[in-house]
Amino acid sequence: MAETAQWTPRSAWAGIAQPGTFGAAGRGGVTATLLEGHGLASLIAAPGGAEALARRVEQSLGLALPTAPRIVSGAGHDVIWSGPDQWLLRARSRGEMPSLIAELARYAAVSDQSDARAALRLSGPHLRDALAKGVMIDLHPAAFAVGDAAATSVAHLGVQLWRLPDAAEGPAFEIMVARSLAGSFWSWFAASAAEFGCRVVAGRG
Amino acid sequence: MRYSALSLLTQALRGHKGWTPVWRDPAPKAEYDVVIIGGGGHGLATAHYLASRHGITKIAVLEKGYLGSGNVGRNTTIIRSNYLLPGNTPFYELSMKLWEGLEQDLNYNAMVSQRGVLNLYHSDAQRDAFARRGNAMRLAGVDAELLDREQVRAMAPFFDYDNARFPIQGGLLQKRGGTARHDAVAWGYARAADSRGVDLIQNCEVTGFTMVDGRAVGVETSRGPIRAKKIAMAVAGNSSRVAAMAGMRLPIESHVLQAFVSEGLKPMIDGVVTFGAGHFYVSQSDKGGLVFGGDIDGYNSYAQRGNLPVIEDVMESAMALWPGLGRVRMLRHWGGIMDMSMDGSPIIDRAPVEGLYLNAGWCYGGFKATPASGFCFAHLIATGEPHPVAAAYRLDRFASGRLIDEKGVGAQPNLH
Amino acid sequence: MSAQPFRLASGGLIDRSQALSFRFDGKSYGGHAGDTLASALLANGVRLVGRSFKYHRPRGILSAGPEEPNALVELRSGARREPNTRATVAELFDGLEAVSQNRWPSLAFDLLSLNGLFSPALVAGFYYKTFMWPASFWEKLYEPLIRRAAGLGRAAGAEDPDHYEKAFAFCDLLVIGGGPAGLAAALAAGRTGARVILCDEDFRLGGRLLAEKREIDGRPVAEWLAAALAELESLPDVRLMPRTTVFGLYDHGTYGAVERVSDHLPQPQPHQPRQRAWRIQAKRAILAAGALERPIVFPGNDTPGVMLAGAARTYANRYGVLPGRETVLFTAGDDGWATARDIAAAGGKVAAIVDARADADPARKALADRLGARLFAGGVVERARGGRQLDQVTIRDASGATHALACDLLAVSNGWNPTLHLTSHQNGKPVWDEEIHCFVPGTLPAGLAVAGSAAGRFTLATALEDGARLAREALGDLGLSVAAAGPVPAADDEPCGLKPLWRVTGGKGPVFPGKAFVDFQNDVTDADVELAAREGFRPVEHLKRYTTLGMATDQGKTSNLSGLAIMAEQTGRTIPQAGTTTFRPPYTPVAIGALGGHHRGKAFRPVRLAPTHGWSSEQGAVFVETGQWLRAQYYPKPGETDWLATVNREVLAVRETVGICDVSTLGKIDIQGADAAAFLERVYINGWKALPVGKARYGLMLREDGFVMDDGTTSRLGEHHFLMTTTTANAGKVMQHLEFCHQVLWPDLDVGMVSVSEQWAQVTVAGPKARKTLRGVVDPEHDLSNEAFPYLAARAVTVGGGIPARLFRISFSGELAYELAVPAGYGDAMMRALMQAGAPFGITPYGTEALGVLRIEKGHVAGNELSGQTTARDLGLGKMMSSKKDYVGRLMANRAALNEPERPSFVGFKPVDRRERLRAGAHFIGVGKAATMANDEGYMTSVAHSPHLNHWIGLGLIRGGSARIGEQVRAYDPVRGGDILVEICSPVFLDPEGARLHG
Amino acid sequence: MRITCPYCGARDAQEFSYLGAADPVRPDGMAAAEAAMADYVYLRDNPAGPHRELWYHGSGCRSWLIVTRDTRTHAISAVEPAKVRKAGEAA
Repeated sequence: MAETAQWTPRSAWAGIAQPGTFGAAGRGGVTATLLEGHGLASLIAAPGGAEALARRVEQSLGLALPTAPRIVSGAGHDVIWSGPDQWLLRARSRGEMPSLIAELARYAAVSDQSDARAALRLSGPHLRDALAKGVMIDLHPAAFAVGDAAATSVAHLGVQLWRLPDAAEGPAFEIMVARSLAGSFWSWFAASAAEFGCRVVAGRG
Repeated sequence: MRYSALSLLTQALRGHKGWTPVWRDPAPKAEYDVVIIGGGGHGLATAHYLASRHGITKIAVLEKGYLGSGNVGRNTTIIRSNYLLPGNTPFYELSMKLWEGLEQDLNYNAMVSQRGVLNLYHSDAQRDAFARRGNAMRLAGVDAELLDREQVRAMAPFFDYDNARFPIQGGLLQKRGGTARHDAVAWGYARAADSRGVDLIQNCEVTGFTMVDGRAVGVETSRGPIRAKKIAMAVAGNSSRVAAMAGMRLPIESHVLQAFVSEGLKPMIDGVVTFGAGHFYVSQSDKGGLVFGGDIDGYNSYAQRGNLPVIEDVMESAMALWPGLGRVRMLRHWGGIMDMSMDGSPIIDRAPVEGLYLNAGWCYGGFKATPASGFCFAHLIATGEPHPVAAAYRLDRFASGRLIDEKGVGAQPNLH
Repeated sequence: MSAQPFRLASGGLIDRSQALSFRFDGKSYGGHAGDTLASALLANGVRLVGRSFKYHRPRGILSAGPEEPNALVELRSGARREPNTRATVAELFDGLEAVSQNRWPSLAFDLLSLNGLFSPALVAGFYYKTFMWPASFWEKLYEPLIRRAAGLGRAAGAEDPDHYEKAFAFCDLLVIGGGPAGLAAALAAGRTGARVILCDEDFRLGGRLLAEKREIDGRPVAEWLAAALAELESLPDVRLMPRTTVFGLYDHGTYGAVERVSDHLPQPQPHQPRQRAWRIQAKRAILAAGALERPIVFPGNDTPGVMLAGAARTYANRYGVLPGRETVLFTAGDDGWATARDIAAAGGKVAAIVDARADADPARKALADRLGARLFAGGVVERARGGRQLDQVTIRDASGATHALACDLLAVSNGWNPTLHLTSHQNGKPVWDEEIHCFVPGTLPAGLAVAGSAAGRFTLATALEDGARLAREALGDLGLSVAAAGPVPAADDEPCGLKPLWRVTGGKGPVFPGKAFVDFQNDVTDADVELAAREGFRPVEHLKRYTTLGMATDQGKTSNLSGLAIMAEQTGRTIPQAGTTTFRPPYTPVAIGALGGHHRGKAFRPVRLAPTHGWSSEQGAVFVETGQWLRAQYYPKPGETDWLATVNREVLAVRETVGICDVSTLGKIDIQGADAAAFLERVYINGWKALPVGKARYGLMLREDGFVMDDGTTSRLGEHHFLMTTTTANAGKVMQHLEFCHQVLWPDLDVGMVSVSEQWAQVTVAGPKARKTLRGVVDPEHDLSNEAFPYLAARAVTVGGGIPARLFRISFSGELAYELAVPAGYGDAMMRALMQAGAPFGITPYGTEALGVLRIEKGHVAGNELSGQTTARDLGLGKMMSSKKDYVGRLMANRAALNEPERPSFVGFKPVDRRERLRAGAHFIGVGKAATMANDEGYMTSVAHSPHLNHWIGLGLIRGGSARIGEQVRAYDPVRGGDILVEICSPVFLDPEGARLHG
Repeated sequence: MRITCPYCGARDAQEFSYLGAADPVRPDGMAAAEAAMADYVYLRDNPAGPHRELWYHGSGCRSWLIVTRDTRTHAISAVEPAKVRKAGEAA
């Protein structure tokens, strides 16, 4: 008989990134917040079913499904365009994922992806300089507005990223990477951010 | 005139004033026994073997640019016969044997240099695949040795053995593999063919075929029509374009393959080495430049140039294999157009159009094949029968299923 | 450190307050911040800097820029040694060490210069005509000698200790070159608020403005330049990138550039790369790269002390160095005169001005008089002498009389070639401009405009005007306002008359006529070009390839046009008839490390780690690279030193009690939709419509050409919901294939698919005690009995008190086995729970090696058999091919040639002598038959040592296949020295009835 | 090379995988002939000029796209989703 107490989830960043600082001392050019505890699901609308799904999401979560590469955020949820008739739904609390999935499964092919990604919030005055060392798309404010999202590749691995409203310390983005690749992503990120000095903090949604 | 150390010294004393043109510059005649379209390595070799082995000398080689302006002058000069499949191995081994006697046959030093070709392996599965290939080579009478990691380290101590993402476990070595001076191969064949009376006609572009009763009896060219009893195509890179003039579609796509050379360096590496965990191969020329390359860019192209993703992929692989190259500079890069066939192997066959013969689909392996390609194509043209070692290179094998797919990637040319 | 005897007392853009010390060939010298190695050497009176490639001729400093063919050194030492570094662009830093190259034993006394004695025989292409006899001597004797002489500098060999990185940038306008045209462009565009990147290869922006004594907007250029740079720096969307060479133009406005972040420092600062490779995506670009001065071909023109005239005044004006005390100017145009003027202004003596133009312009005569120089109008320099240092030139005047003049600098000017390299990177051919006697850009690549000297508009005024105008046009094209672009900077036009002189002939030498060099570094002389013409190597590409003209590290920047001109003259054609000079990328050589960036060593490619990786590491697993993944290969226990002993133990544990093995790496694809089953029918060869919900089935898919693509089990989780598993290796490929089938082939099917590989940690629990072990992990409300959860059942369960999980009763090992999947975050916990639950049974973790043994014992195909060269029938799976439906690969798989009985097919093998080891890759030869290709019957695909049978077993493909069971053949493995007898047998070595599956 | 994905915008071609000619149509169904299938699988026009070809935006939105690109210059004149085209044809 298994003891429930044993079943502690392991962070996607465990053994890879921990709070602290690295790189050039005293610069604080980049801040990385290790995100934990989100729920995540992929949604694929059936042919002709996107409108019904959008209505349902609007009703349940108060969010308008974006029809272009954007993120639409509410108090507890975000929806992120991820392909034609495809979205990611993120919930601040993963506890509600089973019921959300069950509810939306009538309108779309829904797959739980809560454990499939490692996620970071990134901010800081030199964030764009650090990201430019691998991100192959234009993140200039004029080209990538607050709320814009993209699936792209960085240092030979796939990521999804989107722009948050600027933070006090500078521009801010969130970025998600496949869980199995978190270590390689971090290796690239740490090398890229080191010259600006990086602070790593643990965070929740 | 005959080339030798003596003729060189004699000329040196005369200020080299007595050298004569390496080949004539004839005007096209109205008719030939054989017209060869394409004055690259394969076309020129075909002319040489038709003339020297089959006594057919009423031949014109038609070249739209200058002789050797295609892939024979754009490749990374590697020669080898380390093939797996029975459709390939004897053919490439014949080529290797012809390379070994080339200078004497042509009275031209093409600097055939058998300093070895080493394919590295990085996993047990790759080792077993190389053993399978090495054993197939041995069965076909080709030399092959399977080396372990320490044997490779002894040959190339500067590779990354201790910090590699895909550690080197060993390699498959063909000692008789190596390199040849690519331009000299074209020039040597051209000079030899010319000396037997073959007309080498430059700046002569074929614009169409003259057809009579469904049979090809001549070509239209930028220098006028030329009639021919037999017409042979050796225009790899452009095979589909020329075939289209005769109403044929081929199992071929044209792709760009890039190549690179570094600045000249004192000798560092003797033979040819291929990295097994990425797309990269390297050798060092007699002038000291590292000559290297990687994968094709991967999309149809006739542009003879590539793009940065593949360039960077090659450099990443270079650094992964050989981290001492960081401060070595890439001097030049360029591209050639490959006839990428649907199974990765070539075609030497009669075309479905009567009177037309086809030599195509060499992928990125055409240079090493030059002597045997010319030899077997000449045999086919002269005798009407395929040469036994090239008998598998039939055009109908795609429909019939007798494919020669060394890599096992199927009908996707950019993966071969 | 000695004094700097040629350093001017004042002037120049060096920082005289910063004294730097450096060493060249072991000797210490001094210089200043702002110097290049070349300017510092000249300041110290060092003229002999290198040796040429073939004849080992003494060489000095020809230029002051990237075109330098002669002054190449090995910079730095040890693992940081950089061969073939151009002293003219190497920025001086304190402690810099450089040594000369391609000489032995020393630069001044080079024994290899004896090559020069044989030079009458060592003409272009000599090697093609000799070394042919005897045949075997080429590799053994001749070639080793040639290779010993090969190359210039020595590469470090050792691992480069510095790191590199890549970066990506985007802009409205990329300006290439920070001279007058580039600055005018950047200012005009920057002021409008456009996003501008300005790159310059130099460490200081300004281009020729740094070397010329001119005025812009009525101010000295230095003042104007400082103001312009200050303004550009104040503009937020303008990025100034000095030390950055745009080396290549690629498709659709992508520019490759390399930034030398740290090359001006002894070593990079902490966390800084040595260099950074940029991929710049520009909507528009302006090439304002200036021009390169052309030398003249005449005997002795390679003597150290012969220098391009523009370079000579660069050294004087920018670096405060007098390039010679006694100067002769040899010019074919007006521009050279500026050098005479500036050298004189710097205090140098101008002994003579040889202007090859016959017309005697009185203004020139007056200037010569003012400078105190003898003027030879219509004269030429027919010979330069001096060996290691120029000491005399022979001038032939207009009347044919010769005059020997002592001098230590011969400044040569023959006009300028536009630096149009980037315009030819996309096959653009430059065109000859008869007015200005140079090639100018031809058809331009989309989005690129050319300004100033790079376009052949050589004067300062036109450069400024061009830059500003083209920037406005570019922004206009983009629909951006140019209202704020500001005024165009103004300057006076300078004279730029020119009558080019390609070479000087007719001089009389003492014994041999002196060599006249076209390509300095590769030692190509005018006689070599003549020889090429004589032998018929007349097309420009033949000329280059035959003589090696233009193939050296400078890629013909100073030589291509002279060579072409001589060929034109030899063949009675004009220069454009003789050919064009085109340039392949890169513009200047680029360090391989820079383009490799971060991706070397362990970071060469990303590594994927299973959710159980941390746990496996704790268990002491040995890991193996399988594609992108790092997987546990086996788990040695303390004391186990032989991997085979470990694997045998792991296999036996599975056969006897229970083992667990991570299979999270398998591809997992969620397929949903009303047509999901119909979709699977088309991608798999077997049937899916009838698969009940809650059950799994083995599936095999083909490529459209009929060969096997992949296999795996797919489970029906709901009426319209399937979960497909793929092999680890093919997960990405299969996903792409399914999307192709859906989006391209059958877009009308209602089906959607998404990878869930990352979501689930999955583990195989295999062995007679598998059910009992699982019973301790799966929540008790789930009935795991054989009846309730039979073979091939596939269902959602929960573990750990409600954690959602999936359980599949499938077996790769032939044992009672399950695969349990939990959300990846629980993967670690799952392994610990299973180990605890299985502890009473001696549960054993096993790795990919044991996994392989278990499947080989059962005759299951895997990666080695799915080689892409095998069909379903080859693998004994032909019966799965449905005849009732269409599916990918059906028609091609049915081609007659793929169904001939001679095709090797799948069977098992065991050694006749059971002590023998089998090897995958061995070929099969009939007993008593010769080991030839004709007798090759197939090969061994997979082998394993079966601890159960206590001998090696193998799987393979052999002609005749299962019809030959019981027959013996040779397993021939010459590359490993193997040649043993094996017996053909069933591929199923264990439990052929499958009884163990049911526990 | 840059491909403007109709969904994601302009991206480096490195984000895409190439398959080949877009025009050959798979002979579907049980009635299809072997010879027609062999043509579909193996024969190509391989033109020097405009070429309609299939690219997969694997690092982005996972859409299959039909790109019209000149094989002599690499200039791209059109990019459209493969799925929309097919749906339109069927209608």
